Amino acid sequence: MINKSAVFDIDKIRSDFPVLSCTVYGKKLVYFDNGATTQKPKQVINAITEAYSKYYSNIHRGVHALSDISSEKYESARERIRSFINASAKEEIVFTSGTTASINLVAFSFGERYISQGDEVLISELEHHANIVPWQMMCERKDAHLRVIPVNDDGTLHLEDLDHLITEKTKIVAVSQVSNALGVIVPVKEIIEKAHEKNIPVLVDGAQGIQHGHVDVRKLDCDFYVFSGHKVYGPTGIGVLYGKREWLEEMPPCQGGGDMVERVTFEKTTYNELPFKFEAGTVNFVGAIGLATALEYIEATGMDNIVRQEADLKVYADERIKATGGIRVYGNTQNKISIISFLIDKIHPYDAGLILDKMGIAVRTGSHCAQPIMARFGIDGTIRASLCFYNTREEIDILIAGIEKVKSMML
Amino acid sequence: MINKSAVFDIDKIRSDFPVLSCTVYGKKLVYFDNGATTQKPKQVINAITEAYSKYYSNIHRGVHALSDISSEKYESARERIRSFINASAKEEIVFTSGTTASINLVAFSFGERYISQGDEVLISELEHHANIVPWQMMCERKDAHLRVIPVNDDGTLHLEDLDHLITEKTKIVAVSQVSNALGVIVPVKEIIEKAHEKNIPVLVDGAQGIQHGHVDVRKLDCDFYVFSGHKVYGPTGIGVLYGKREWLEEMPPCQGGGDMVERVTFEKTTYNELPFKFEAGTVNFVGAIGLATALEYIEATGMDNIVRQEADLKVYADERIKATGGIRVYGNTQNKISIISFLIDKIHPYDAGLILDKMGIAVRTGSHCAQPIMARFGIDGTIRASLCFYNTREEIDILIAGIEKVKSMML
Amino acid sequence: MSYHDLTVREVQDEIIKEFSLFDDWMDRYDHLIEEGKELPVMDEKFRKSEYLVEGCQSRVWLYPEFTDGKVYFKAESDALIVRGIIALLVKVLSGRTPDEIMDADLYFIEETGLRQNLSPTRSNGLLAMLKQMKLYAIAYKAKKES
Amino acid sequence: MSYHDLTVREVQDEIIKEFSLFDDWMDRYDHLIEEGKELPVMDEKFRKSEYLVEGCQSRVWLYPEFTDGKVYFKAESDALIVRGIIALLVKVLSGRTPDEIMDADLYFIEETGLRQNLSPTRSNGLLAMLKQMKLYAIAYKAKKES
Ligand SMILES: Cc1ncc(COP(=O)(O)O)c(C=O)c1O
Ligand SMILES: Cc1ncc(COP(=O)(O)O)c(C=O)c1O
Repeated sequence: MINKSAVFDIDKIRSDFPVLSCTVYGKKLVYFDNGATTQKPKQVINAITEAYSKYYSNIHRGVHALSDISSEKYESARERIRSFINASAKEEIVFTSGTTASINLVAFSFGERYISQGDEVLISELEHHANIVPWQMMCERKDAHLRVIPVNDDGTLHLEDLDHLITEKTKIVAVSQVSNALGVIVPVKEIIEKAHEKNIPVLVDGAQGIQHGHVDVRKLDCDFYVFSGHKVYGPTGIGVLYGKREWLEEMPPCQGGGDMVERVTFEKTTYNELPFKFEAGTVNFVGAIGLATALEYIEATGMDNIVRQEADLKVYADERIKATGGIRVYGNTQNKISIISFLIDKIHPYDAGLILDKMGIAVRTGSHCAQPIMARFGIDGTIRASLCFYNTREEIDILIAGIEKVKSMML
Repeated sequence: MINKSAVFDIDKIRSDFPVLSCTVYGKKLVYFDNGATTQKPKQVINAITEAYSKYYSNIHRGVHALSDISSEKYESARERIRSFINASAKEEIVFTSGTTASINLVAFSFGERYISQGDEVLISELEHHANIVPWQMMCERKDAHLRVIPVNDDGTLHLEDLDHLITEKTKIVAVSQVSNALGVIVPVKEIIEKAHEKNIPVLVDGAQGIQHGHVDVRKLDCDFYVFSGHKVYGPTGIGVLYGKREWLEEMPPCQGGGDMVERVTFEKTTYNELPFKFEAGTVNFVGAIGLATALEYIEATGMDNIVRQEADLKVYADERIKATGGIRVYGNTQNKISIISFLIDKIHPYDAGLILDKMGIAVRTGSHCAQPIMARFGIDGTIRASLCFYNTREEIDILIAGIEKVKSMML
Repeated sequence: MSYHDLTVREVQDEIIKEFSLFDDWMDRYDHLIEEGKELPVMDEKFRKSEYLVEGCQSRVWLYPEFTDGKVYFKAESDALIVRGIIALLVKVLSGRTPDEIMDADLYFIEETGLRQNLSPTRSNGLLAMLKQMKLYAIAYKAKKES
Repeated sequence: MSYHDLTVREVQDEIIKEFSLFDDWMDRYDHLIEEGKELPVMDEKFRKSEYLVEGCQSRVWLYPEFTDGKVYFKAESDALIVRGIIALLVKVLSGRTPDEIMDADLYFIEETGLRQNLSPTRSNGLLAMLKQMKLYAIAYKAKKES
């Protein structure tokens, strides 16, 4: 461990990510919008280029050499994902186009199989729209109800309500591992245990969790785990749905098309086995290969190193923010990742964002696709600086200087 | 035009596609599996690399410079697609993950809005599974019925039946522009006119059409047009749904998530305007940029040149195939693209494919995800050589030699 | 002198000249914030949802009046820099005839470097407001002629 | 001499030796086709859907018999090269005890270059057949022991 820490060379790491050396308006880019999407190491970019230049061909279909290579790379990518989250079997790893698609798949297919009139789906007040709207849509179709775990003033879930909220009618619970709007870590393990006591499955939205710590779906014992490639240093257009085999076997497919069928006649169509049942059409196999390369990069860097570096950044940012007057942080708990969501006095976050942008600092402002949690705090939005392991203390200093500049201009 | 033809330099074109200079088993690759997926010109690969290296950032969200650049590139990509198929407005261009996703979207959303018990959906006997199974799934949910336009012995549609098949109950017609299994061109314009006489909308599956000729959705007057990026020299994981605004406005969204909503509360969610209503979550914007670059490449090469070159290859291949004994071609009509689907005597297509593969020739064998049309001809599958503009007469000669070799070994 | 005495073109040239004094973005934003201060505060009664121009991040209200063949705009935003940009748009387009508004070529947006803020990819409501101004002009023109 | 007199290892070594004579793929396929010809044609009555091993492209049937503690396989395919590979698998694994089959390390697949044809990404039914053979062995072993 100590050895590994020694090899964490931030300059080398930063040089792996081409975009980090961009300049904007003649200033060095400070990229603090990692919650929206992360940059890609050149290893990932090269893997994509190589796929398109050296062996590109459709998978699972041809009898020819290139198709074999592509298929093998694709299935190895699946295996890499399996091992990264420690799933029991490759059949439990379904490739989708992203977290949103994964949740929609589960909401639809689980809904078709298990949800009837009057049933309930339980989510939390801090969910991203991707973990709200698909359930709303399904509940509307099935005449079921959405129930919501409320949030405390510090941004943590009010878990005391859980016993009342999980009822006879609850059929599934869906919660974020980490809030994208606040950075707060959700005690998913506890929620899963509570839900499992009543045999209710739990979907964990890992979009903001997978890149910030070790994930072991078997230890967690979650029933579904979903994440996006582009937020974990991989390409756009690829995502993952992990599901326990027992659920995936029972659920009907969500999309129809090539490769997900066994036999098609106009009278009757039978479906292929897992995971292909849920992968209709030509999947984004180059995306999957890119994602696997990103996970390799993380493993080579060392998740422990990443966690340590990000914890250090968080502590430093907290200190500096605290020492800066007039800042109100949302999600005021220690149990957070390196996301700081805040407002500066009465300054509109959009104004702040505009000025920070011109200083080369990329933050996100607004509701972060999580309007209900903003409404919970009575605000329209915040300024969100989301950091990750390739960021530095110096960049935090630049942000603080930026905040001072905003204050001097706007107040 | 004649000028343009003069600049069609096949060597230069081939050198744009890195995979075309691969060797397999020590032999020059002959890539005749373009129906499954096409190779990418280096312009497309470079555009992807550039996106990930120079300005990568999430779109539609940030207030910062990189997010602006990405958003602008993404929206320009949409405009490029609009102009390529001559749609009236950018709002009618929805990015999806591929043809399969596009058809599933329409089947679901159109189904939710317009299909009730006893209604009918009309497809044809030569459809790809992607244009069969989504309709079957929807019909099952809605208790509606699938009707099928039969196919003649030469692989053309038996259009005489159309008047009977389009009934009071028909709510939508969905047909391929070009059959992927046979290469036969479907008279979609005629079908659209017939359907429109009864005010029935038509979806055209352009997965095998977009790359082989000019497409003008306004001239065609189709209501929906769908295609995949990876079959038109673009990346994997990106596809297009064109829909007339009047339909898209009325149809409910298929997936819920970020960016497709206007306002989210737990009580009520309102949706964003077109096209965003149908683009839930982080879209594959790098894929969209890659696809736009592919369409630019086609325009620079000249669609007329492509059509001419492919017509020449088709004529030559037909001649050579005809002169080779014992070959039975499926889809025996002149109205075809440069796809040849055939069997050699009684030889199993898989055996033939294995031998051709070892000679460096990549063909696809099997049912081509179109089992019903194979069943129509009483076969399990065929050997399919699908050519495109970067292929050559010399490569056809190699295929013919390969077929002779297969015959000498297997008969 | 009121801005209404100048042509659309003259007002824009004035704005461009003022911006040309600043070569730093912070100064330009300072200037925009100042411009915003000159915009009269919109009466609460006009800040209703029917006058709200939907934009993801900052709220923008727009209220039109048609008097003596000219369109007058009141506008408001909860973000200060956005307010400054609005003030400029009002300066240029308020008190004009529908035809002047419809035909206005707003080159100052490009030349002051504000294009980015008015691009379709920025969801701040500004572009929607500009579109709305032109739509009102079209509507008033049709009304006048009928 | 019957192949059943040799060990799993000896049969495989034999096959590898034969294949080593060919350095060209076409000769190897020729050889496989010859091997296929030695496989007895499966009686129509066994070519039923319950003995069909699902594979996308070529059809493969497998019928097991358990006699005197040994598993005997009959197999068939409609594709000739696939038939040849099947013939080899039958040669190696038929007439063995369940334990021998379960423990068999089929290195000949790699060494003859046939791995590609038995890879999970080739949907020709061959891998499924191999799995099925091992499953039958496990089942018969359980049966014997119970
Ligand atoms: C006619 C047709 N429709 C649909 C599809 C499905 O396309 P994709 O797999 O890219 O979704 C294909 C591709 O195989 C096709 O040829
Ligand atoms: C917690 C959470 N869930 C879901 C999503 C949606 O992810 P994507 O847009 O990649 O589908 C995000 C990303 O914004 C997120 O942060």
